[in-house]
Amino acid sequence: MSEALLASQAGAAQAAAPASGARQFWRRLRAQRAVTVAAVVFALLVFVALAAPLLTALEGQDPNAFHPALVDSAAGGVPKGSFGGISGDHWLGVEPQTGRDLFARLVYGARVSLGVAFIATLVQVFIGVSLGLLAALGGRWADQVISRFTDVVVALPLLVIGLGLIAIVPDSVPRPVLITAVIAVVGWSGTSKIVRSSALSLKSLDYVSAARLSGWGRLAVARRELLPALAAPVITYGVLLVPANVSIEAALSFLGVGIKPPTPSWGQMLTDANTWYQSAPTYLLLPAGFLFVTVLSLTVVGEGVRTALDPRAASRLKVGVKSRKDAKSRKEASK
Amino acid sequence: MTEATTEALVEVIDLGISFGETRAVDGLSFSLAPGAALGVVGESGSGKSASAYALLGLHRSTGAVVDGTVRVAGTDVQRASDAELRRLRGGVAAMVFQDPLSSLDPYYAIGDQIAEVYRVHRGGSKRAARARAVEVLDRVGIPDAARKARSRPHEFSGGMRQRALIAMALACEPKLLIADEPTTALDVTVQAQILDLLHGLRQETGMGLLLVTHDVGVAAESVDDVLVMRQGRAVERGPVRDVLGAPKAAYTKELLSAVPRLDAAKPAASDAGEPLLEARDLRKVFGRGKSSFTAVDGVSLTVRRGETLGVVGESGSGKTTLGRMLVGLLDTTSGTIRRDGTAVQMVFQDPVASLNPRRSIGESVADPLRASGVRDEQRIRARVGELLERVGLDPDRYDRYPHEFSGGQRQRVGIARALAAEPQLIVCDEPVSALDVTTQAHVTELLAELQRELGLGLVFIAHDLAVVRQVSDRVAVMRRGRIVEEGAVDEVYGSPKDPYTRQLLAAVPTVDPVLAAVRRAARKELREQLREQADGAGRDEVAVA
Amino acid sequence: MTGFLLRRLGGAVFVLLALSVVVYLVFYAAPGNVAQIVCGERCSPAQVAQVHDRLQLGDPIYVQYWHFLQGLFAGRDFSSGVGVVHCDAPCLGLSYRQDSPVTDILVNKLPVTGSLVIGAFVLWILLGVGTGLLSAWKRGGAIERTLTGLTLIGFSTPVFVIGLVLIIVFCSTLGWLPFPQYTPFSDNPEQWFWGLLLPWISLALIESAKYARLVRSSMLETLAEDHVRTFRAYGLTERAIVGKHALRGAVAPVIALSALDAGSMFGGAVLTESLFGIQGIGKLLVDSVRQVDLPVVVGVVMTTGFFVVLANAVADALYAMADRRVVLQ
Amino acid sequence: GPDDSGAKNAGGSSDGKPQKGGTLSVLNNEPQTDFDPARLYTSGGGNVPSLVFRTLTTRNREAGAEGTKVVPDLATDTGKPNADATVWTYTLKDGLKYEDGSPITTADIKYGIERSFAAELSGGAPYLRDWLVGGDKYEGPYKDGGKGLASIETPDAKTIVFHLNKPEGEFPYLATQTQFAPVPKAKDTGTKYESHPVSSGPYKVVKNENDGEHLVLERNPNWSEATDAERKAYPDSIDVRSGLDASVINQRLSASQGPDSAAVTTDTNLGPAELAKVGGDKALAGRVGTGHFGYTNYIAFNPKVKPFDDPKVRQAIAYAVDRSSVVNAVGGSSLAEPATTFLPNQKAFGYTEFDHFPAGASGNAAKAKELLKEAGHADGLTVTLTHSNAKGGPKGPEVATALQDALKKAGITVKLQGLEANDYNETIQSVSKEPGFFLRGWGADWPSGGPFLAPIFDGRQIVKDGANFNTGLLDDPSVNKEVDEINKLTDLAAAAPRWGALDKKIGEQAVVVPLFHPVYKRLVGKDIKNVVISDWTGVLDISQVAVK
Ligand SMILES: Nc1ncnc2c1ncn2[C@@H]1O[C@H](COP(=O)(O)OP(=O)(O)OP(=O)(O)O)[C@@H](O)[C@H]1O
Ligand SMILES: Nc1ncnc2c1ncn2[C@@H]1O[C@H](COP(=O)(O)OP(=O)(O)OP(=O)(O)O)[C@@H](O)[C@H]1O
Ligand SMILES: [Mg+2]
Ligand SMILES: [Mg+2]
Repeated sequence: MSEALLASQAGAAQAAAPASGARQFWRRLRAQRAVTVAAVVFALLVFVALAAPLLTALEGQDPNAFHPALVDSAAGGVPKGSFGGISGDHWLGVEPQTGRDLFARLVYGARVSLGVAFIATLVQVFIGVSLGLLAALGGRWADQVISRFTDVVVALPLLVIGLGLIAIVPDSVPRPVLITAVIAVVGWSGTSKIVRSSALSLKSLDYVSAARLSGWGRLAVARRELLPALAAPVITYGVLLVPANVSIEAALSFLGVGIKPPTPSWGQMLTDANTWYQSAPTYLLLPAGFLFVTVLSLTVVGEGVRTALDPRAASRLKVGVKSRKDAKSRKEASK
Repeated sequence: MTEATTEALVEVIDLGISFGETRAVDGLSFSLAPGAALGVVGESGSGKSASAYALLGLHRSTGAVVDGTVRVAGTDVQRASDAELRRLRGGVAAMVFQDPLSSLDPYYAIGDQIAEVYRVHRGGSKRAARARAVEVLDRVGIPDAARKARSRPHEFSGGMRQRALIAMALACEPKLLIADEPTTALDVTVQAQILDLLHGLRQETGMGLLLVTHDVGVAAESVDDVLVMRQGRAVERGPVRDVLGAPKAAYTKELLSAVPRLDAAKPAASDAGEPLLEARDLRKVFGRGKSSFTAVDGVSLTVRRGETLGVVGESGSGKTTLGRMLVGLLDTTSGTIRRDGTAVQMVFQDPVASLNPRRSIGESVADPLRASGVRDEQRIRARVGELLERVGLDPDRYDRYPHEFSGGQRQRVGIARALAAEPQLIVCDEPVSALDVTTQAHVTELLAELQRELGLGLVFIAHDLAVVRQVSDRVAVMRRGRIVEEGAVDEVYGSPKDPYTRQLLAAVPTVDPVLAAVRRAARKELREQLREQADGAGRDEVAVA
Repeated sequence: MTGFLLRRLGGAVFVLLALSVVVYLVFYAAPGNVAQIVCGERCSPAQVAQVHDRLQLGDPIYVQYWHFLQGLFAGRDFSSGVGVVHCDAPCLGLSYRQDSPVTDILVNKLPVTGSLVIGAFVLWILLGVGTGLLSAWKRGGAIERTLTGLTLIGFSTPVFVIGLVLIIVFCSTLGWLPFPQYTPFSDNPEQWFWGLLLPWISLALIESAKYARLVRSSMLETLAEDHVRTFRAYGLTERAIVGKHALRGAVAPVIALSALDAGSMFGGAVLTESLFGIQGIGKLLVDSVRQVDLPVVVGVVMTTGFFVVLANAVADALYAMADRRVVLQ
Repeated sequence: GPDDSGAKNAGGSSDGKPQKGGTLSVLNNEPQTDFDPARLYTSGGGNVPSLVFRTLTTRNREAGAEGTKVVPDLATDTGKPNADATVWTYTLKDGLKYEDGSPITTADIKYGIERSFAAELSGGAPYLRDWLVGGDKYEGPYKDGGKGLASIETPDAKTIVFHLNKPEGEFPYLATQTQFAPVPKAKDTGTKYESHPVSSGPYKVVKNENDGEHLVLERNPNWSEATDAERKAYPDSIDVRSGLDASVINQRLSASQGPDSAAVTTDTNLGPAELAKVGGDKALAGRVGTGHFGYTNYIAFNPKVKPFDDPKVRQAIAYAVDRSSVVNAVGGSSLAEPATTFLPNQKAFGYTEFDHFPAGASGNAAKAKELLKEAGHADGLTVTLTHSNAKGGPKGPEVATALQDALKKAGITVKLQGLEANDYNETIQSVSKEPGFFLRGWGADWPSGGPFLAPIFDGRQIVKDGANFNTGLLDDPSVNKEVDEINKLTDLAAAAPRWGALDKKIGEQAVVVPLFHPVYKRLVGKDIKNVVISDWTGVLDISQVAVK
């Protein structure tokens, strides 16, 4: 018909049929080089966590072995030697007071911190999104009930929840599972609030009405029309939940529902290291650095996903534009 | 850099625009003298809007590739710095966008938005800028402008939003007005009023006008020269009289022959069947207390199987509100609607807002299919492809996103979606307002066909009286929330009873430029008359152009 | 509006009662012999029993809860040894450890935590929204990358590290600021301000990261919308577009989240309070939990609940004002 | 310890004689929540409380070992015992007044002691209840119908006589505790008394905010220097702020800016990380006071739980312990001294050196394995160590993991069971719930072997249905008898070596494994003068400090 596919005029050979949504998403994602780098970094961290026993075996250290000889007992237990006792045996130095190997503790710590914090984040996001959507779309009563329930959860301090759990949960429940559950239970409210407020704005839009007219139920409308638009704030916020969860994990160990010592975790290392940053800076900087790199790489990936989810970004990312001439004329155009 | 060339306000040489692999505009050249008016007509998707954007450098850093030279008021748009461009935009050349309904910030009062833009270019106090905003709103015919200036966009009807955008453009008194389909959402009287206003401004201030439109009649009434575009190229160009009077290019001829005529009635309708929808005494009041506003006031109507009810009327008279109530998207304040399980669909007035920007248009069209339980991907693709094809879109663009489509194309996506589920009743809110006449004819034909085949009931809200006549069996004329006249289409058009209907019919633009000038004068007189009447009745809702 | 208020009031009552029930249940199940703790380690069983009786710990939990409810609505009397202490109607009971009415304790602590939260709130909103705005405006550039890095450092560093670093740098080493300390505003507004500045900053540094990221992402979403194009086409500067039109789109999640954060912070920014020696509600909570001082814990949790509900109601009202398309429920 | 008396290396930077005047700031972590003399549980009358409460006797305010002596305070002497030390008589000095100028009488001292029996005012030490005739039945003055406790007699306003149910040669030590401070009955406001206790000491309370968070003390004009040989009371006022974070306290003291230059802390040690910093700074090091308080941290066993019923297993653990890593875990050799005896190494406690199971600095795994083999655990052993979750504490996870690592070398696999602090205390103090292997600490109520050994090893002090401290459930008649014998002695110098001998004897049974004695390192502000650190409290005595 009158539809003009003008590609042929431009002299381009028969343009490839545009790919389906998912494929286009990947294309847009891959077009961002920083995302690839960040994803590799994150994958590396995951690898480190998974391969912790291998890596420590390579170094030849045990994460829980004390080395009293490597610290200066009279000076409060600062590691002997420079940079926190870095040596061929101890690649990243040793922990003050105990002399335990920092590298080994960091890579083992990655298991807990990444595993627990990451899975908990996923659960939190899931709960938060579900309840937030339900509150926004489920009508007045659902909103009231969910919002008030959220208030109750928000107002209950971690301390009280922790105490309650110690009392209720039998010892046979594996710790990591318990921790993940607790973190998930205490931390979903932010997501739910954000989702609710954004969904309230979105639901008055015409395209949502159109979907409703199409005969979809509320759930389907939420999933098909709202979720993609909610992805941006949810991903942005969700990434930030990871470091928050690492801290909650550390706090839980105070309450006795955390990872059992001597198993290391970044959160606990950070907590322990806090006073040491003047006398043994590496002790603090290493876990902080690892956590930061994790969060940074997740942020970049999240940001990339967010961008890639937006089809309007495709042109900005110049997906499918290969001609060099284009790039040149664009440069000209922008100055 | 900027030379002191005074001759041409706009100078476009060999303009080309590509979106990725799509070449939307190719080798386009034209110029416009100060105070002159150029009309751009052509096929939907032919690159009219894209070219208009290029005049203000709006393609910058969007990924679109622009080549060729564009000069506006001496500024080389391609090379200008950001600051130079900002000075050009709004201050020298102002633009009215094609999709006015989504072009205003939903969070701010309309008056404030106009005032903000005004202050950027003209400075002055906030107060003065607000006063200016009220003034221009009043000039484009927004009733009770001072109060309405405080409304947010969602409280405006489609046509009111469009006029607000025109007001914004006029507020800065630009040297060049680029109006991309500025009257698509306006009823003919208001449209005439706006066109007259533009005409007046040209005469008074020497404003240049670049009018993009699909409505040949509108072009005939308002411009000196016409440029006919098709598939990204100019096919014909010349004085309006010549091009419309004696077209040379085959496409132009085709276009002109497709212009709907006021006297072309719908072929005898099949017998109207049982009622699909009955509405009694519908009322809709927005807001509460003092600020309440009755948008629909005691409307009753019936739509039967295989029948089309045309709804025409003043902009802001409650047509959209009524339509939304009919399909159940809006709660009624009072009144009853009986739908009896009729499957209803709606074509929304704002094609931008009605498409999810994050989903491909194919998916959007497939939505009702999937909702009705079709799971077979192949079948869905085939069916969607067929629908797209039938509304004149390339089925290969299934996986494209709304922002990659032109205004008219998006509108057609909306129609395709409404048709996908094979509903029994569709409420079409200005479904063809952005389509060039050939495409329009094609789409209305499609609707008629479906109506014949499936006994589809239609509520056809439109401001284009000719189109309404072409598609409707019965027509209802709305004004200020009420139906002032309803009846068989021939009766209403043939012997209108209500003065408002008569006024509407008189305002229909004509393709003949000479006749258009005569009509303009007549309208002016009528308006003056009407104003006297209104004054007498203590009302002053008719704005003065 | 009245409907909204009434519903919220009902909601608040529900939340507060639910919270008190949960706390009662948790403490009923949790380990720790209250009477022994109150009496002291070396009390004899007989003395412990006396304390047990005095605190009415022998009653079944529902009876204890009933007494609590009675106190809440009708007030209660307690023995001080030499006389009787009367605790007026919204009586949350008497602290096991401090022997004073919980309401009095809370009333003393509220200005402290209030000062901390309100100051930090103002700062973190300014800082968070400001940073988010700046990074959306300068998107893709070095400024944005730096800001992103900084906010993430802020966010992934625990408060006790940031706080301690600030203290050492600004108080010990540079000596620019006094060591943080709480002085009531009514005593000396200037000291109040200077004494709380560092706690505010540390809290703000941490909290603002969330807002900065969120504001930025919402703004980028809005910037892709059609209406922004209008203002571009009218020559508005990027700054005006970002700062006004895009920012407005980011308001909703900020309001929602800040209500949550501010409300829950009334339950105490425990770590911040204890690091800076600010004896607010958070510290009170930790101490009371440690000492199994049930009435105080219930009081603190209910206070938090109250503020959470309040903050949410305010947020919803604000939100409906900001976006008129949303109806107040 | 005898070798490092705090007074020698501590002191202000400015020289010259201490002068009266100025304001002393006290920066503390724990608020003075209990300021009622009945509720306080202090050693020797406490630090801040002893500025307000005078008691019959008090500790000698001298540095080092001299400071472990008891000296008279309100009384003219440290008490006159009868022949078998079951009746103790005290006479008040002349001219003693409260802050309102009214005279202090022995009736008020009796009333003060009686108050401490009230359930409303619980919290004090158990000795009065255990020693006074009828003390175990008495429920305090609010419930006795005005009869009072008959075993305390006040024949006149100046004389007070205590009747004990068994010989207690150490009664003068007990009389240092705040329960022996006078409380005028007319001024008693029950549970509210703590907000403004009536002062008998050199300072009175002018402000007590939020249950002891902020205290302001000013001179008590009715206190007479002439009647008080111990308290110097140089500053005009004392401002006690608490609730501060330990690291912030140390920051403030080391920065010594403004009022902090005249600041001290009575409850916060230098942390290990701070020690490393202070070590490198001469000026700062000069402001650190070092002291020793009689305290021992140890491993406790419950011999009712297998395999700890077998002495060989307990001994194996004693051999396997790596004291250097345990010491490191609590802050290194500057903050803890490895311990092989239960009694702290101070003469006042009767310290007798011994090491029954020499483990060396870092454990004797070979010997431990040998013992395990003898005990039938040749293939190793798996045990559970219960510890508190309180981080950084001597019973916390740090020490537990250090032990875990050390025992691993001896083939003992240690599983850790961490409990929340309350839960932990309740568990280990309950005879029925007591775990087999856990961490424990014990401090002296006064510097003598009696209160150190008796609660832990005297079989008659096993509490079946309450808080029990004899965690080894040791009920050895010979031990019990020796405790009684020593208690009869009123010559404390003669008693001390016998406590030491008893410690050595008990040690053989390995019902506990001593780990370390803590050392106190405290920073003072740069204007602080006259720092006196006794071996009784181990920390500087604020009644001696001057700021000018
Ligand atoms: N961002 C984009 N990406 C890809 N293709 C685009 C984009 N914008 C426009 N196009 C394509 O460019 C062509 C010209 O579009 P344009 O909007 O200029 O049409 P138009 O002449 O204004 O049509 P209408 O009358 O329907 O508004 C269309 O085929 C459209 O699909
Ligand atoms: N949400 C709302 N709140 C307040 N007023 C509203 C709202 N929606 C519509 N209105 C008002 O109701 C009237 C009718 O609006 P409606 O959109 O139905 O008009 P319309 O007939 O479709 O006009 P047009 O042809 O311009 O689209 C207008 O005056 C408009 O200002
Ligand atoms: Mg267009
Ligand atoms: Mg409309």
